[in-house]
Amino acid sequence: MTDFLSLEALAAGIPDGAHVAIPPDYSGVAMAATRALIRRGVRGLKLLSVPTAGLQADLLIGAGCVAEIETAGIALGEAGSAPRFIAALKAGALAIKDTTCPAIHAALQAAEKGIPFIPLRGIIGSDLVGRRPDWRVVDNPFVEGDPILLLPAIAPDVALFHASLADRKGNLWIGRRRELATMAHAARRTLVTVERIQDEDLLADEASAAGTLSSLYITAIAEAPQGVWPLGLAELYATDDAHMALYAAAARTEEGFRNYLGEYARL
Amino acid sequence: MTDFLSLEALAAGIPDGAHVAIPPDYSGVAMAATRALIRRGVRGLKLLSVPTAGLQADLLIGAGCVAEIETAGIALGEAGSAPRFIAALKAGALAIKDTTCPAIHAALQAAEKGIPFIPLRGIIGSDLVGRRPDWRVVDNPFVEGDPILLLPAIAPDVALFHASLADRKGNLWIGRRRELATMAHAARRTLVTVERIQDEDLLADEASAAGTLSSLYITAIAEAPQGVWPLGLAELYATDDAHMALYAAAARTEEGFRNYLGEYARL
Amino acid sequence: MPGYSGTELMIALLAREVAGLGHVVAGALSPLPAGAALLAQAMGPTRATILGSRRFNPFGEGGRELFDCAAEGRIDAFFLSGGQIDGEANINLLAIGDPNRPTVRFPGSFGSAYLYFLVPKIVLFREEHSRRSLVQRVDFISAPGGSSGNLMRRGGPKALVTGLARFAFEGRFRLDSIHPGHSLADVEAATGFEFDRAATIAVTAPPTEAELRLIRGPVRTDLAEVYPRFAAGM
Amino acid sequence: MPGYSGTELMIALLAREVAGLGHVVAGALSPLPAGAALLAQAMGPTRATILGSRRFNPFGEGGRELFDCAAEGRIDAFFLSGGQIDGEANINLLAIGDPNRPTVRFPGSFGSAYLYFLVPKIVLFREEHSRRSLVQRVDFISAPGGSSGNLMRRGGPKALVTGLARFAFEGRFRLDSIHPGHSLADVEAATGFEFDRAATIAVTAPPTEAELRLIRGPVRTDLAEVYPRFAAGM
Repeated sequence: MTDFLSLEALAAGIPDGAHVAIPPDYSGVAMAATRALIRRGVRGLKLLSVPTAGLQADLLIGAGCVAEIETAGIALGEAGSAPRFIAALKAGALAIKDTTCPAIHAALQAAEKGIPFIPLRGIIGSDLVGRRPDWRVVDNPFVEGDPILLLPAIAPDVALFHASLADRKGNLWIGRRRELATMAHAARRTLVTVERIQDEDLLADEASAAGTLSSLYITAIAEAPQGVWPLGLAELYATDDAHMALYAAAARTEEGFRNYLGEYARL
Repeated sequence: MTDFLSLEALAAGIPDGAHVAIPPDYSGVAMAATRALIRRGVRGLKLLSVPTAGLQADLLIGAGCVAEIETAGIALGEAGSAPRFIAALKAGALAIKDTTCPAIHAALQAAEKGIPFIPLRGIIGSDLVGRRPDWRVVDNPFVEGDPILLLPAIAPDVALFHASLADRKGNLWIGRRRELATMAHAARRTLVTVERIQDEDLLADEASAAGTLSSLYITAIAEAPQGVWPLGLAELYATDDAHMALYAAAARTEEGFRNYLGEYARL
Repeated sequence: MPGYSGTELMIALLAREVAGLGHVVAGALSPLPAGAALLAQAMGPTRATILGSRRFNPFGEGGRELFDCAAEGRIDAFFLSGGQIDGEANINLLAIGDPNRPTVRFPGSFGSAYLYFLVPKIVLFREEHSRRSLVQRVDFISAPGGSSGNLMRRGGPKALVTGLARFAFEGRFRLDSIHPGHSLADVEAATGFEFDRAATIAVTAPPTEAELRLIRGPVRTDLAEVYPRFAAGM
Repeated sequence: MPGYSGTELMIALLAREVAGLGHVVAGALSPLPAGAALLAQAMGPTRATILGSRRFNPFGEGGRELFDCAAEGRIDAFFLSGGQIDGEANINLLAIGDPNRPTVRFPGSFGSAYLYFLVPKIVLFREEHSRRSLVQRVDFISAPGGSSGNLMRRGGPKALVTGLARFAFEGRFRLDSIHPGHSLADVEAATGFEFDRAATIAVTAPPTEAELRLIRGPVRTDLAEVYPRFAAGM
């Protein structure tokens, strides 16, 4: 059964040290919940970006909430690089597991299928491999002389994201953003914010069912209108480019970032 | 670019000996195209049921079109067992690769990801394993003393199925029947029949896009209203139970089956 | 004559096996399990998923999601039957004789070889309780009742319900209760494998009024979506 | 002054590299490739897929489908850049110095380590043509330009387009053409790696009227969906 919680109660569901999967900036980032996490002072998070990160990770890192991040890339879109991420990395204050997008997708699919590892083509010859002692290069057991990379499954403790719509049973409209389904399948618990909750069952007709993620996978939901701001949400609202530029400028310095947090983490 | 063809031209796109993936009875079986295949006298097909088969396979087998079938199960639903399949098997006239449902799904996912193999839990200890020299039991390279099954990827020559709706660009509405997407991704060519073709682009809005398979994966489409009859199609029409019973009775004997074909393969 | 049919008894007994569990799934070609899952859902907190149903189907990823869902530990119970079931709870859903040229061919192994390992509670069922169906040793193991120690296995057979009796399973079958109207001698005569006897072998409690009301009402109506002939014959 | 901007030149030249191909994809944080893919689509039979776009996005399986699609052989060309690109076409999208505590950190390797192997034609691009960006040897190989014989590799680098010149790649870079207004000496001075020279080094054909009309019209409009600031600045 899916719980319906306040934003603060939802954020309380992510303990210090949790391994948290987060979506890319175009796919429903739970920014309101992220600010709630910062307010409650969460510490030691291990972030997994699926497969890339942006403002959310930069804010959490700057606020001292993150011990480690696994990511294929991180930036603020057109607002440029992720300043608090880069500062923390240069300061040696953040552990990083560098990876490549399809490796994250494949490792989550492995968790989704309950298999301990999954092979993936390419990648061998990239210096990424030497930085990942958890990866293995083996010989394809079916063909002589065919080296291939094996990735261990990744099953995060929590998947955290935002969707436009839920129903009272806890089903979610995710549309084409099926990486959200993969995240939820792979994760032990899935915490979600939504723009709104409707009475009508999203699975009741096949048209909406096609873009619906079942409540079977949803641990808890909090209503958070505009919950992705200042990022944008698909058809509903665009990224607040002016705010992104404001953040990018403020976060260039530790002091500017602190001032930004003081002003905006209350939202 | 997706081609729009007649039913006969579509059927001509499946050469003798082709390895053809077909969906289960509840997921859009291209029955009109199957009758067209029988009319043109296709021979030597290797069928892959995804993951189970029914009337379509029984008809093709009875008509002498099939050399081999890979399947996790075959029956006519409530109409009982698949009589021509069983007769052919008992007569030694059909090669069979017995398998289990998740092995077919996983092997298609492997082809979809371009990986040569994929592990799967369970299954070891089933006598199925001894009947599949193409499967391998190996030790999980990540953990000592953890045997696991590896399945080679399956990339069929053709995926053949029916959908309710296409648009003029060749996009298909498949709704929740995402095994059709997996089949199309894994197969080299995808041939589809549809109830109807609409002018409006199915990818133009996110609501319909969520249940749409892109024309990128669709080789050719033929319009075939009621193209799943006597099976049913999701919301549109139910299985014709009376006809299924008629078939099951007729197909008990070779002669009854020949009479059935003479009457119905013309449709 | 009892006030219920054999079908109603099977549905009620199978539902009791999964009562109170979170997520119970009925597979393909499985009207009795579908009825049981729907009855459990009607009587408790259970979510019933019925393969082939549009209404009782939470899945949005197609056919593979059932199996992935089991692998993720999100399915608590599943039902399996067998053309043959033996005393080690091996089940044969495939064939008798050489599977390449069988004397008897069953529909197929379906997902049994996987789900038997991944779903914590597997309830075996076979309404026909005979030496033909309950055998010493199956001709073909579609899915094994047990596995050696080092093989990853999260679930397996916990019980067997037939038209005559109910057995628990812990490495061996143990006869727990016999359905009203049948005797231990009936069970012994009809069972092809050796089994233990519970210290006290109970008489199976027949379907209650509440169970029968639900079976004959909403369960039957809901079954008709996927199993119209079965529901009509109930 | 030429009648076109550096951005317009890059978009036109990158589009020519993929002209006539079936399916061309532009990745994340890649406005120039997005412009080029859209221009190729406007001028020929090409299908352009733009990561992050809703309109130019055929994918219904989420983020993984781009990579699966490449593995299936359904993507003909992709564009990659690098904070550093070296003479073996290795690219560094990650960092300079120890990646755990870098002196310079780029956004990340994204899908490069995969797509470089799986997409037949990879077009490298870097508008900044300098000894800082085009180096003897990258500090970190996000994705290698070449692979040893037995490694499954279906694609790789075919060309490099910069703000100064166009190189072909076949194990080594070969300077093919220099953009109008620049000299071989300019290219030599700004290139950190050794490269071959074509027998005849051409002057790059500047963007045509038709290309510029499309770039300034529909391409710019379509780019604004994903890259509003970039499009506004064109």
